Amino acid sequence: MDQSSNIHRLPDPARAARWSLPGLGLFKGLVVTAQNMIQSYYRKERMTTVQYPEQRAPISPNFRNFPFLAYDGVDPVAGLRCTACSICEKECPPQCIYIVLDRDANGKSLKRPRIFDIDVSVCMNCGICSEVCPFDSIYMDGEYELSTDDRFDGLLFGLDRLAKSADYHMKLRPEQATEVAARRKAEEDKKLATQAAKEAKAKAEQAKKQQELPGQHEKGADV
Amino acid sequence: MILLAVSSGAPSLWAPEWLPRLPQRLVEMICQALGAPDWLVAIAGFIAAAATVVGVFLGGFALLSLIERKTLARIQNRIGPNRAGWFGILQPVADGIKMLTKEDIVPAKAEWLLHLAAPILIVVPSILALGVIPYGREWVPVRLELGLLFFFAVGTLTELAVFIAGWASGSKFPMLGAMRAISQMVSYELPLMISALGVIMVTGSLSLPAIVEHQGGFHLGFIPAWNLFSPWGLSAGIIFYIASIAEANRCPFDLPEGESEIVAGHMTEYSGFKYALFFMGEYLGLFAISGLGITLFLGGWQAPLPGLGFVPSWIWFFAKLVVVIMSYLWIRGTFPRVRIDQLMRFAWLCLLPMALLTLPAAGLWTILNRNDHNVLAWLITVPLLLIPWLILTAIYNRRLAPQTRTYTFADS
Amino acid sequence: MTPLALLLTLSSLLFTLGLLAVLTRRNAILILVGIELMLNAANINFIAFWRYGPPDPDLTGPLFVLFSIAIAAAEAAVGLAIILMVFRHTRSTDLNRLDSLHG
Amino acid sequence: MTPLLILSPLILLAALGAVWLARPVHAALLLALALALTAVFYLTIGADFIGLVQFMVYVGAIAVLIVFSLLITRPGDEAEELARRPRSLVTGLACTLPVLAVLLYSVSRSGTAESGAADSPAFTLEQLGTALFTTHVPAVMAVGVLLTAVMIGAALFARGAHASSVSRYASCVTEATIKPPTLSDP
Repeated sequence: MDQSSNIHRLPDPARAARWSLPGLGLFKGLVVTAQNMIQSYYRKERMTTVQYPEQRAPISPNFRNFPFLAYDGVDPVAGLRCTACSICEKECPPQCIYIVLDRDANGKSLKRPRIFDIDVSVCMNCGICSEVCPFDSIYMDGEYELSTDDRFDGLLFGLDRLAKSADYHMKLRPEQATEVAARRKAEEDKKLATQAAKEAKAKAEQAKKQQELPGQHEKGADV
Repeated sequence: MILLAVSSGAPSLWAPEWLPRLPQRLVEMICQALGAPDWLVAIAGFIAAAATVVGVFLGGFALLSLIERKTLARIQNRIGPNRAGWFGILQPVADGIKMLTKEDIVPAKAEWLLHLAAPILIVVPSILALGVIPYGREWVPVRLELGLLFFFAVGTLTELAVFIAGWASGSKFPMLGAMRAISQMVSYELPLMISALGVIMVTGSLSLPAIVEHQGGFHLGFIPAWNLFSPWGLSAGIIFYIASIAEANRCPFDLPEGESEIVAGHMTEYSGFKYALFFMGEYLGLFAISGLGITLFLGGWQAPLPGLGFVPSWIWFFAKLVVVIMSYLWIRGTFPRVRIDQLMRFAWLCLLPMALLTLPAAGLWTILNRNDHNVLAWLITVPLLLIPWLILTAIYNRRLAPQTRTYTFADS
Repeated sequence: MTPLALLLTLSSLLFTLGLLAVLTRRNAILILVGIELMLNAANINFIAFWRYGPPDPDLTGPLFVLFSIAIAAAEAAVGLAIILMVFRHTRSTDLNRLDSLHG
Repeated sequence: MTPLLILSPLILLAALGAVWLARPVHAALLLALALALTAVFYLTIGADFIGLVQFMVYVGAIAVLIVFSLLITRPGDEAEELARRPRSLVTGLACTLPVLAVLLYSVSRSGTAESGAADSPAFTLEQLGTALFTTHVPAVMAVGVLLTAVMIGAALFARGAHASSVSRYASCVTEATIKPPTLSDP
């Protein structure tokens, strides 16, 4: 019995139609369209279309197209947040991401990608890469004018096209970017604080050790 | 009601009235100056007259294809085509170039001869029908004594052409579209013709110029004596209008080519120039049927108010044509497509009886008016038409009203 | 050959063709086609005699053609309705299959 | 005479096609062509009204009806039709050729009796109407009754079929109706 109260009921059309003036509904419809037509000439807010190449509708913050890589600061190489951890590469359902870790001459990881390619002809805009990224690096872009006449290289985005500054992210999706920036700042502060605390502790210990065993300075600091 | 025969000005011989016939005169004069024999002069003049009509309506077709898109766009709060030329005025040209440069595809299972014949058979009757309509006092391309019969006779050819188009394509959607189109056209042709019969009864002639001339003058000095402004004429005019929308395959009766259901109906397998011919035939048919409606019920080229006789008569005709065509566009922008059973039921159970009723009404009207019982004519014909109409609508409201919705689970 | 003779020959040939269609076709609708041809041949005769025959001030020829056309329309409508009913029963318009009495 | 000489071979060819062609739709379309050409012929000799009525009724109504019922019914097997054609043609010609002979013989006797009315005036619509509603009123009424009866008859045919198909559909539906599952308490 209670369930029926959940249904939103319209006025009974059968009863409404039975004794109405014949043709009244048609007339009402005609009036509506006539209003549309006449008001479209002087009420600008009615028009939903824009003259596209000259005007552009602002894109919604929720609009999501192909991914981009965020970097801090001004240098897209040094500031890149990506650490080439390859989580997004593994999670990507259509496997459109290709990452090669950058290593120095000794083969030691530099924690940044040497190659980061996204084949946007394969990408399906699912946003999983953005969700799984632990380094706040990959986000969905808002750019949509991507048509090209080169369907191979023109659709394979490398680091040069993918890397976009954090400011761009802030402009594109302020809410998300602010939150991310705040979190990163907090983490940074925390890290700094921990480091400072650690350093202070280490210094204190060192001082203590120096008091006890002056000869073992090198060893204690190394731990 | 006293019919005050206010003459709408003596037949003026000044230039604008003759303007549409100027090409014909010019060609005839040139031919005579060149010393051509009389029969050749006549034929050349006739070709010039035909070319005038065809040219005017092809221009109208191009313009209408643009205006229709702009109007529908405005009704839907869009802007519409505005890129090609000033306010998109060159859009029809762009469309035409696009159509002409497209590949002409004939499906493998099609019968190429019939497939080719169908678009031609669609266009020819429309142009033939345009030839008998009186556009102005002096501008009647072909004066036929049996003009109305000729109009309907060539109009029936469209059905066969639609069938040929659907069958010769050798494909399912065209076939379905053709079956829908034929059943719709056959059903709506009946009320269309019967509602025109009343006009013939009152006028006493099948000649379209005679029908227009019979509607000259004004009631009470200012109400034009058009057939529409009489009880039977209003009834027949409304029926004619609805049936003509269906005959022209326009929304809300555009089932034969309902895009969301059967692609493009009988035109599905056509491309390029042949498709453009279908499109053209449809619009020319629209012009023809609205022109006939204007001739029969809206006084043809007669001026709407006394004292306006100085305006060339064909301008009145085309002004009325613009109004009628715009009303078609308005209706297209407003109403959703009807279902096939609603369409058929409406034609046979509502339009046809009402159209048949206009015949006795028109007969009584003629007889009573001839004997100067004008008030009696109104008193008899208005209830004769109004009461059955009210009964019909009451029945319809009961039978076609949407059912009260019941919920299987929620209501139990 | 006078126009009248030509027209009568034409209508004879048309009538024969219609008869041939009625006799050789098996599809009931095509038999109806043959019947229409025969009716048309008869109409041509009426018009021919009205036009080229002795004077006919009463317009009997055209009037008869008018009635004939009306009757042809009625006949076609009823004939096709019956054919459709038969088709609904037997799923075929082949008249050779209509030899059983139980529907 | 000239239009007659041009039109009569065309009419005959179209009629021959209507009789000869194996594909039913082609035959029906050629029938429409033959009837339309006959209408054109009527127009050329001054029987305008008859020509237009012929065009409207035959091409606009009867041909469309025939074509439409060809669409609804299943077309027969063309190969079978062609295979049995020689046999049926022999029988058909054996029956029709005597008829043709008799007809042509009577034409050859009567065709000479022409009254030389080379340009008999075309009738006006008024004459036709007057004749129709004075001397031929009984015939008009009979045709009216006939057409009404035909209309009602065709409607009854259609209605009967509709009712039966609806009842068949309804029986299908009732057989297949799924009872709503009862809502069980959790």
